[in-house]
Amino acid sequence: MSGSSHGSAKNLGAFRLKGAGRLTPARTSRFTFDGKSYTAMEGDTVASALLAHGVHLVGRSFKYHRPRGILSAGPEEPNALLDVARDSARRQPNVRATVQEVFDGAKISSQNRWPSLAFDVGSVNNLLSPFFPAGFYYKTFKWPREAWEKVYEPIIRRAAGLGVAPKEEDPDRYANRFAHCDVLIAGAGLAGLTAALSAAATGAEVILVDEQPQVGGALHFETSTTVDGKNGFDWAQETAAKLAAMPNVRILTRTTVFGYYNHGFLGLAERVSDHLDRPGRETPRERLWQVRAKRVILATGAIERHMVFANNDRPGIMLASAARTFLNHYGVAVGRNVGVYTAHDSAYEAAFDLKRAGVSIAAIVDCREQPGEAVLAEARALGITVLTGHSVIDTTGRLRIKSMTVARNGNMDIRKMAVDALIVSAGWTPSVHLFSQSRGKLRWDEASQRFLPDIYAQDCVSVGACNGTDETDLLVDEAISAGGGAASVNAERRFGWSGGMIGAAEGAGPDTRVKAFVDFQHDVTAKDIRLAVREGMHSIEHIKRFTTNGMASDQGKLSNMHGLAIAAEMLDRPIPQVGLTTFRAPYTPVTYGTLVAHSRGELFDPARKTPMHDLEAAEGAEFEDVGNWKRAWYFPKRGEDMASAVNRECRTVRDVAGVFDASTLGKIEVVGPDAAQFLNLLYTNAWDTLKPGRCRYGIMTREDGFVYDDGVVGRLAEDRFHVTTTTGGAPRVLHHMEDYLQTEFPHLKVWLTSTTEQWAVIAVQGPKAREIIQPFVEGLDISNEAFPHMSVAECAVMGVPARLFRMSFTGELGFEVNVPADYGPAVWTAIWERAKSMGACLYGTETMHVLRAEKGYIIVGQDTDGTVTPDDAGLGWAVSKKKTDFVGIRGLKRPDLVRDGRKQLVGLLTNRPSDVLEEGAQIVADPNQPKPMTMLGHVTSAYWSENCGRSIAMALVAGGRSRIGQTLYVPMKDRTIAVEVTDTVFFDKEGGRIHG
Amino acid sequence: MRKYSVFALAREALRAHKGWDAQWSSPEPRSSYDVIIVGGGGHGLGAAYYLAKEHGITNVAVLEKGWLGGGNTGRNTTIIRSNYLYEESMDMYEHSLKLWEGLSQDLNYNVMYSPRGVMMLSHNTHDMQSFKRHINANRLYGIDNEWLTPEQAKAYCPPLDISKTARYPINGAALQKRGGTARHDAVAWGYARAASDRGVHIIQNTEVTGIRRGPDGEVTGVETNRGFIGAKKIGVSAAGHSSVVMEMAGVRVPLASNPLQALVSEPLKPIFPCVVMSNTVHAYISQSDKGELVIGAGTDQYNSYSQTGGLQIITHTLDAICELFPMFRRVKMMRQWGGITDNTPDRSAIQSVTPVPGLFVNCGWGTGGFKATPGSANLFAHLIAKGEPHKLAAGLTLDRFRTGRLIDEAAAAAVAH
Amino acid sequence: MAEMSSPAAARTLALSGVRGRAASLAVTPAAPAERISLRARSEDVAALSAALGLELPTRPKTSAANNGRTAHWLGPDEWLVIGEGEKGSGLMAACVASGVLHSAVDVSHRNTAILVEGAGAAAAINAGCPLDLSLKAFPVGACTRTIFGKVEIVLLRTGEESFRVEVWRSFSDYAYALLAEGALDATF
Amino acid sequence: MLLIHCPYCEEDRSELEFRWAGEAHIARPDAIADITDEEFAEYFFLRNNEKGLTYERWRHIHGCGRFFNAARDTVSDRFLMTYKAGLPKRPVPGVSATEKTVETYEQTEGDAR
Ligand SMILES: Cc1cc2nc3c(=O)[nH]c(=O)nc-3n(C[C@H](O)[C@H](O)[C@H](O)COP(=O)(O)OP(=O)(O)OC[C@H]3O[C@@H](n4cnc5c(N)ncnc54)[C@H](O)[C@@H]3O)c2cc1C
Ligand SMILES: NC(=O)c1ccc[n+]([C@@H]2O[C@H](COP(=O)([O-])OP(=O)(O)OC[C@H]3O[C@@H](n4cnc5c(N)ncnc54)[C@H](O)[C@@H]3O)[C@@H](O)[C@H]2O)c1
Ligand SMILES: Cc1cc2nc3c(=O)[nH]c(=O)nc-3n(C[C@H](O)[C@H](O)[C@H](O)COP(=O)(O)O)c2cc1C
Ligand SMILES: [Zn+2]
Repeated sequence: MSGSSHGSAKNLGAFRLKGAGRLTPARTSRFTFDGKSYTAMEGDTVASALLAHGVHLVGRSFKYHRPRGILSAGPEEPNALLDVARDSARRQPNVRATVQEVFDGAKISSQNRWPSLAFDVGSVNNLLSPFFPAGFYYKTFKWPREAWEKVYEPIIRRAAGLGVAPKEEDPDRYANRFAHCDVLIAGAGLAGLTAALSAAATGAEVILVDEQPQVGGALHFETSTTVDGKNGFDWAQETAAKLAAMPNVRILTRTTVFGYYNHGFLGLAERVSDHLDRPGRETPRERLWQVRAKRVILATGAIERHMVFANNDRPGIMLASAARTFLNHYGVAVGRNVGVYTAHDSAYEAAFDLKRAGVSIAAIVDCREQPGEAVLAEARALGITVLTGHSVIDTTGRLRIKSMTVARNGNMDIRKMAVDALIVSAGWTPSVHLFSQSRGKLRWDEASQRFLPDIYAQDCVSVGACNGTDETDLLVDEAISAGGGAASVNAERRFGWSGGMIGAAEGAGPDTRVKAFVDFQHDVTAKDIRLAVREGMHSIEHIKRFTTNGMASDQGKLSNMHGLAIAAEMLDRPIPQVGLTTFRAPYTPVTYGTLVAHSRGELFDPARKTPMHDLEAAEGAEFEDVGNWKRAWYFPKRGEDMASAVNRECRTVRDVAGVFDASTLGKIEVVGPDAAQFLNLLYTNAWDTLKPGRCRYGIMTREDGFVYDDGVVGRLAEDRFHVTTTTGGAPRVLHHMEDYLQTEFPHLKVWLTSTTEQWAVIAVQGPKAREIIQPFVEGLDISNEAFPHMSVAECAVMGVPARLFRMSFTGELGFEVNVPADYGPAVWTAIWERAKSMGACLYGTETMHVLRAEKGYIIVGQDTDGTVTPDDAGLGWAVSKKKTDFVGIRGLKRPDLVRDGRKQLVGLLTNRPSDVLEEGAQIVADPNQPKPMTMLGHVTSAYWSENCGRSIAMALVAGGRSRIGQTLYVPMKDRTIAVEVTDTVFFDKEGGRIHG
Repeated sequence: MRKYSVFALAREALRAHKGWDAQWSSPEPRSSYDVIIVGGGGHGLGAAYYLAKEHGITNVAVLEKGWLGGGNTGRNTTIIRSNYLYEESMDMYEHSLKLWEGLSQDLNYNVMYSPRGVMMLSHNTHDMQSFKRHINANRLYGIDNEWLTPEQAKAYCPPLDISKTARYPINGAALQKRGGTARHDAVAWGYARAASDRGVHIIQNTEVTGIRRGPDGEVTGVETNRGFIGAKKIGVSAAGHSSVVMEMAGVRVPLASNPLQALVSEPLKPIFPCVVMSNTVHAYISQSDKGELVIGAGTDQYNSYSQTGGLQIITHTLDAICELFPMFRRVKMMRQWGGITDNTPDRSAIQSVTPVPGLFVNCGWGTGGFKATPGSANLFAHLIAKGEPHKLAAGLTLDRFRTGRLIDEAAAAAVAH
Repeated sequence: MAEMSSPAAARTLALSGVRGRAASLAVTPAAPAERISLRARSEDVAALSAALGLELPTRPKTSAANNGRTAHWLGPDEWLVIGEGEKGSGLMAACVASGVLHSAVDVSHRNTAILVEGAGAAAAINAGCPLDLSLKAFPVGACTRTIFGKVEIVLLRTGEESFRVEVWRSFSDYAYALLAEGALDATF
Repeated sequence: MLLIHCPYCEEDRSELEFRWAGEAHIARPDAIADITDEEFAEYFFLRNNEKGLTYERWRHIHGCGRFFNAARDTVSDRFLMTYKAGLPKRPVPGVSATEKTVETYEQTEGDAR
């Protein structure tokens, strides 16, 4: 921190008490809030720092724009949501002031107000609130029909929302770590630390997690708890140090267990550097931990609830434990004259601490008739007025509480007491979020009015406050036994705790118009919940969704129990019958970036590149994405656009030759004595008749008979096949083959190995193809006679072991040179240099597409779509009529697959040769029919064919082959194109060139 | 039933909203009904409403095992569009979209149908071919769907990253302007209220546990956790549980139940004006009226009836969202959840008579049936009332799995939501 | 398929050009090697072992090494056998010589390897790999096919703080970049 | 994210390494070419989709590559056992195969009892 430079002029805040708290003034930092500059101490949260300077008003509520202050000192905070920025790109909306630690230079602003926090125009909503009860929007804004979209909705949208999303790309880094442990302990309060000591003693691998910067949990504020004779908080730090020194323990602070998923899997979000003044450039901002734990100990503590009464939301009203934390940990007094309103003993202790620190206590108003004896006695001893059987029924103060109105329960006598802060406690709600997420079942404990863990669904145990264990000695015993080992911990607390209430307090009872807030962030009041019930919302899930209670960013940590109790009272049903809403991850909101972690930019999705990629890029290739692969699309020369480059490439391949990178094609080596038999079963063709040294085009269907993949299969030896697949199909085809091999045909002696990446594949196509490759090929006669079309051989190319295929996807004389991938670049370079000198070109996938379309060769996935049979695609010849079995044999015979009028692949020629159809255009017989039109099919491939001197297209057309010669129509947006149906071969119909 | 209007609201404002009555009544079940609908989601409630409204059949009960709308109706990302490919789908979804356009008025309940436009991103040649196939088919069918250049897409949705350096750059988009979102809960409640008003019994917390059949195999009623309830006809509209309920009558339907997850961010001021979906990177996103970014994730790979799923599904989706919208990386996930979708082999729904007389099924809406709610409900009511399908739903029958005449939107590379 | 003695074509390695970070944790491309994917039934393992000169491991997650050859158990009938040296060490030929039924496929160029060495090596790999890499669960010599971020790898522990990551070549840029990020994070 | 015991690797491994592969013990008909349309539809399309105990296949695709069988409760997502491919369907000790609904999700998701 840089603070010392501020020297003695440091103003640490008028409410910072000397001698109180654990922060030291040695290091300070500066931050601004709504443009005004403040000094904070090291360890301050934004909340404690603001309170030190007497700032309570920090935000505006969601719906009514009511002024709001800081309610809590922890992650349950519903009100104090701020915008925190390091710089313009590192800006974060909706940050809880009670969690964010101050860093030097932080620029912090309030949200959801205009023009300013103190004067917010939106607060007229508060006056209009009678018109905006829960669910009001369902009942209105329906007329006129268009007005919802044009008028009402935009207004509602502008009013809603809290923070403003960042506008720039986030420059920060995030990290991920998978981890395993024997025991994961969530929460490092007294219970979690004790359990950790015990578990660590067994030698187990332990991960102890706490979302606060320091361990200790409630010991942050509990001054009256001593452990092993020490102040509880000090004991906690010493214990943590002891644990950290053990090799089998990992302590993660500032780390939230946000989700407890199946099978011992937990998601943790660690805030690594948001608290640092100047994090290193490479330090991640947050780290995701994905932990698989054999056992989980939940020690997540309990969360204090507020009291539900009229105007209980003014700035200056806060939870008693929060006031205690601000005082005992941060050394900040939340006011000078503080009122206390409680239904639980613990708030008394807050009053004692404040009083001892010199803060005056206006009164402790306790709605119970009989508080705990011990706290009463202490209050008396300290001279604090206690009003039992009384309630606070209202408050005043516009931007900060000024007074509380106190009444004897059931009595109209009221008195107004001036206060500048009011601390409240309705008791404690065990934090059973993670337990519930793990699918454990809760039970309702009538005596203590709380839900507690009952039946566990995973190997997990709850200890401490989250398990409803109030007595310190019981808690320690429970934690030690949960840890499974031994530990010696002696904890004592001066005051026993009792009490608590849920639901609306006195004065906010049924039949009132007052705003007694249940859910602060969403402005849900007790009367909203009652209204929901009156409107027939009898399920707690309906009440939640109708009122939005518990749906704000704090997910009802404070409000759910109150809402439930108010509903139960209205419904006149016991609480467990009304039930709880479902706890869902995350426990507190988690940054997307953290969940994404490394998976951004180049790590978002692997970009697969062929061995020749860089060489192609150097030749000016444009690339296209095909699945994960980057494929060379076309090779424009200077000044060429795509069309002219493709036209040139198309011409050159047919006139001279072209060189093409076919490495991405999937390759599977099928080896074993039963290889041919296996392929017989997996492809529609017959393979036993294929001789070694020859190849054949094969079609694969699944059981349903639709074309699944295709490719050329070469037989290298009796027991060895080199199978190729489509680029995108490679992984699924291998998986599909393995499935049949392992589960249906396990008796076959054959094995499958992916060799896609073993081979760099250089296709050389065109009349000069042989001449080009001839000098590089060793030990093989590649003359037409010795090595005819559809041959394969193992040989050497430039001294490298190679597999040479004579095959063609262009209709030209063609070879595919397969060399081990590392040699691809060298062989490519040599072949290309020679090809270039002979007038050949490099070509990409676009030219490949045009050339194959000129020949009527299909592309699976473009000319077929998963509803096309081999026959539909004009490939009926490839379906063996002799075989008695292959995958797809039965599916192909189903009624709809053999009916007349199926869509069949045909060629289309536009009447005007220069018209190129749009791929995906629809075809009709009568272009003048009214909509909805009857469509016959669609254009699957369409190109300008430089070699044909006109456009060509393929299409799937109902009854297509019987329509050859007919004129059909392609109605486009602006005009209709007449087309003639043809067969699918447009170039070299006799097919002579391929044998050249 | 009290009419909802701004005047009624104003009147109630003056008396603390004491005058609103229950939106639907919750009667004790009768001993028997003309029609029992199993499943109180949007489809089931809507079917009951249209049975009463359009077919005059009011002796109807909707049996819901939990709370109305607690199934997928209450947990979906609310994307509405009709730009599907096959005629069977276009018929259904366009019928539905037309009903959406007047639904708030028809039900006297603001379902907040918001035609903010649904934009599907195209990332490669294959996407482009597929989207243009849709666009052309839609146009000739009378359904709006248009092609946008990347610049036009960016103008429609400013947060979009259209840079060429993106891992999967955008080469265009298909936009259906009439597509959009609606308030999911309001759909269930609005139908329930309107149906209840016409005499339909809405019965919650009542789980159908068996289907009883007469001597000729015809249905006679249902067993429930509250006893037997007689019925002349039964319409099953139980989404993720359809196969479980159909099994009670011995009818097997080709369905797989899978968890599908979604998540919302913390509420933000308006930043995202439309719905964006991308099939290539697997993501879809919109912003609700309340301000959360509503993001749909993928399905878990296995069959399950637990409405939870793996964290990896969520992270995978967010990878894609942050790649498309890098500025959202600092936004926070507020809640994640799952629903159980019932998926057919061809990813199209089933609305059909069954081999059991009197038993009708509406299922298989999978990951995309919210948008179909009014249309499907409307045509399912027709099927139940008339005993045979309406012509707009005639293709959705069960026998297609025998004949092979599938409606394979997935195979045609459409986006499923 | 052993390679010929002096091919006219030069090799271009995947990951050529990348260099490990100069830190306590090094992530470096490994030297080329000969690799085969070997498949065989259990009754033929002994003969193949003899031919290869090492004991093909038959327990899951184990490897065996001898004479510069390492056999990785990948599945009940599957091994990845790696022979050191760019020119190959005759793995294919050795298998043929066994005379028993098997499938050996040369994958020398399909895979490439990245070495991760130094303090925090396991943590770096755990940036993307869900395995338990504690020495107890994954001792020296342990190997398995697994997942690393969005790609598949074969992972071998070569020492207490060193691993060999085998990955298909077109995924190696991704694997390398993620390892580098993991290595960076492992130092925090 | 599930934790799945691979019977070949003899170890629990993360779901990330596995691919689900549909219902188990559906044998491809021997004379598949001769079955009826109904039988084909049954074989190819109809699945039990059990709520409760289900038998399913998984493949340890990023591990040993093997397909194997598992018995899992589709409500709790708990695995009851896994066993190698080719072995016959086995009853799960203590769980009746006819008992469809083991527990409903409403009961498993944190609701009060
Ligand atoms: C995360 C997610 C996102 C989605 N996103 C979209 C989207 O963006 N757009 C879109 O169009 N669709 C989407 N969907 C799909 C859509 O939600 C569903 O297709 C649609 O809501 C189904 O409606 P329904 O009324 O048929 O089913 P549901 O609303 O599920 O209703 C079925 C009802 O049946 C009840 N039931 C079941 N068994 C019984 C029984 N035995 N007795 C009594 N009652 C029973 C259930 O409790 C349930 O309430 C999404 C789904 C999910 C899960
Ligand atoms: N019985 C009660 O109702 C009650 C109420 C309040 C405090 N107390 C006191 O609380 C103490 C009980 O100790 P305890 O250890 O059970 O509770 P605790 O409140 O002291 O500790 C819980 C710890 O868990 C952490 N935590 C909670 N959820 C988390 C999550 N999802 N991820 C990471 N960390 C998380 C919190 O930051 C906190 O440090 C005793 O000192 C007792 O006097 C009891
Ligand atoms: C479109 C939509 C928007 C939602 N917005 C919120 C929200 O703002 N806050 C919230 O807590 N939950 C929100 N949810 C999630 C619900 O709280 C709940 O998780 C979901 O309906 C599933 O129910 P369950 O979690 O009770 O099983 C939203 C759900 C949907 C479908
Ligand atoms: Zn395995």
